[in-house]
Amino acid sequence: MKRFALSETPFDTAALRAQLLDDRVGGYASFEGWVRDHNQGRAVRTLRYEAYAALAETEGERVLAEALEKFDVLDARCVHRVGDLAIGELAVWVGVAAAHRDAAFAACRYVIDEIKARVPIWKHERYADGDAGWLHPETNAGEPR
Amino acid sequence: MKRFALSETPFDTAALRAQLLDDRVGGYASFEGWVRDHNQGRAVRTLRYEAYAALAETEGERVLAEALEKFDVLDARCVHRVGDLAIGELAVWVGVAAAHRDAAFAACRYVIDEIKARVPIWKHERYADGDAGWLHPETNAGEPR
Amino acid sequence: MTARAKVLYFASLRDAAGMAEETVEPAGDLRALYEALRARHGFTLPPERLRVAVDGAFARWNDPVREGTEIAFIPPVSGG
Amino acid sequence: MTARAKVLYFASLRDAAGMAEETVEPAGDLRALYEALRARHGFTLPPERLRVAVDGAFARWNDPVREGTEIAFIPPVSGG
Repeated sequence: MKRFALSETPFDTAALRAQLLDDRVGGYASFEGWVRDHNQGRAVRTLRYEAYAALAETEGERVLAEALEKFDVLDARCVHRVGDLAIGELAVWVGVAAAHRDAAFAACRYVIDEIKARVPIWKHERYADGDAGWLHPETNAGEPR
Repeated sequence: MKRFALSETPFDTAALRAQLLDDRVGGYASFEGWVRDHNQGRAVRTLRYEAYAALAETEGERVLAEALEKFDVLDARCVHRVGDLAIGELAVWVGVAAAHRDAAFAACRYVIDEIKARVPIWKHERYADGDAGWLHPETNAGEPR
Repeated sequence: MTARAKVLYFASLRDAAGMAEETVEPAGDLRALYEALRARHGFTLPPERLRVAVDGAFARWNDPVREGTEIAFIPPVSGG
Repeated sequence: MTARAKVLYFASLRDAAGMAEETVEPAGDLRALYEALRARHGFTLPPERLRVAVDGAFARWNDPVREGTEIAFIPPVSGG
């Protein structure tokens, strides 16, 4: 089953969430990353995500499979936007359904952390001052989480 | 501003979420508690939440104010259902908006934990075997989270 | 009647008392009031497992019962 | 042409190379290939900061460059 997807267009989180809910679900944790108007002190005007799609999809599926194995959860999904995004647009969504909230929170956190660390997706920011560039963080620890 | 509410009817999480999003938001964490078809090994048929409304609203607001003070978040909200709920219905929703995900997750977890521990709301379960009763947990540690 | 105090019951206390509220004579502190009502209605929960509120705010068990107030005994909560 | 290997460039590597892909002669291992391309295109990222993938799966730097494969150099990722 496909649990991870890239999306070239805005997507509906309500529909994704609905797929995760069944009668055994007691706790549903979700995380959404939105395009902020600033990053590390600079005013951001536009943003673009690019992916190596074939590998991103494989690695994204692997992250979700790991979350299902490591935590006592019923299901988990993630969708990541690619292409041009405006300020305030949804960049990434993670949803996790579990019987209890401990596992739902832990798995949700695991998925977003691993997606950010491992999946070949890159962010290109264009700043209000005219400068622009790809973000290639030194380490994940150096970046605010 | 009112950040906590009791609701006697089903409510729309999309509208609540929309209130939390602005251009400074980078991370949005949310938690939803749903009515499961079982609890501590027993099959649950119906469920009812009752609140001491005046105190629940005061204490709920206090929990959200504490979350805003303790964590670097932009805003947080919580709505809790009261009355009769069917299996699969939404019982509680927490949403937190922040610049970064660490604070969003931590505040979301704080809010649901404190709401469950402190706010005068009680759950009445009716089981498939005909038995029924109010839940008055010994300690919060004894209950699966 | 306003010289008396009102007691609210919730959840299992309401079921055991068979009523959602009653009026009482103000005398002694909140702990003594609860123990008297516990004996009358057969509440199983000891005061250590409850919190007590007066007029919509949490109170202390050794606060006196005051005329015209609304007292609530809060059994262990189970929201969420 | 199928006897050669294809290299894919992403993000800053694509900007520096001025192209999204090119074909190369298979010779040596993936590290040697990257160093040769780095010298040609002026890539600033050292191989220690990259991962390498072959045919859509992560690979090892000392794997040989094989004919007909698709090689991707993965700069530090920044999704989410």
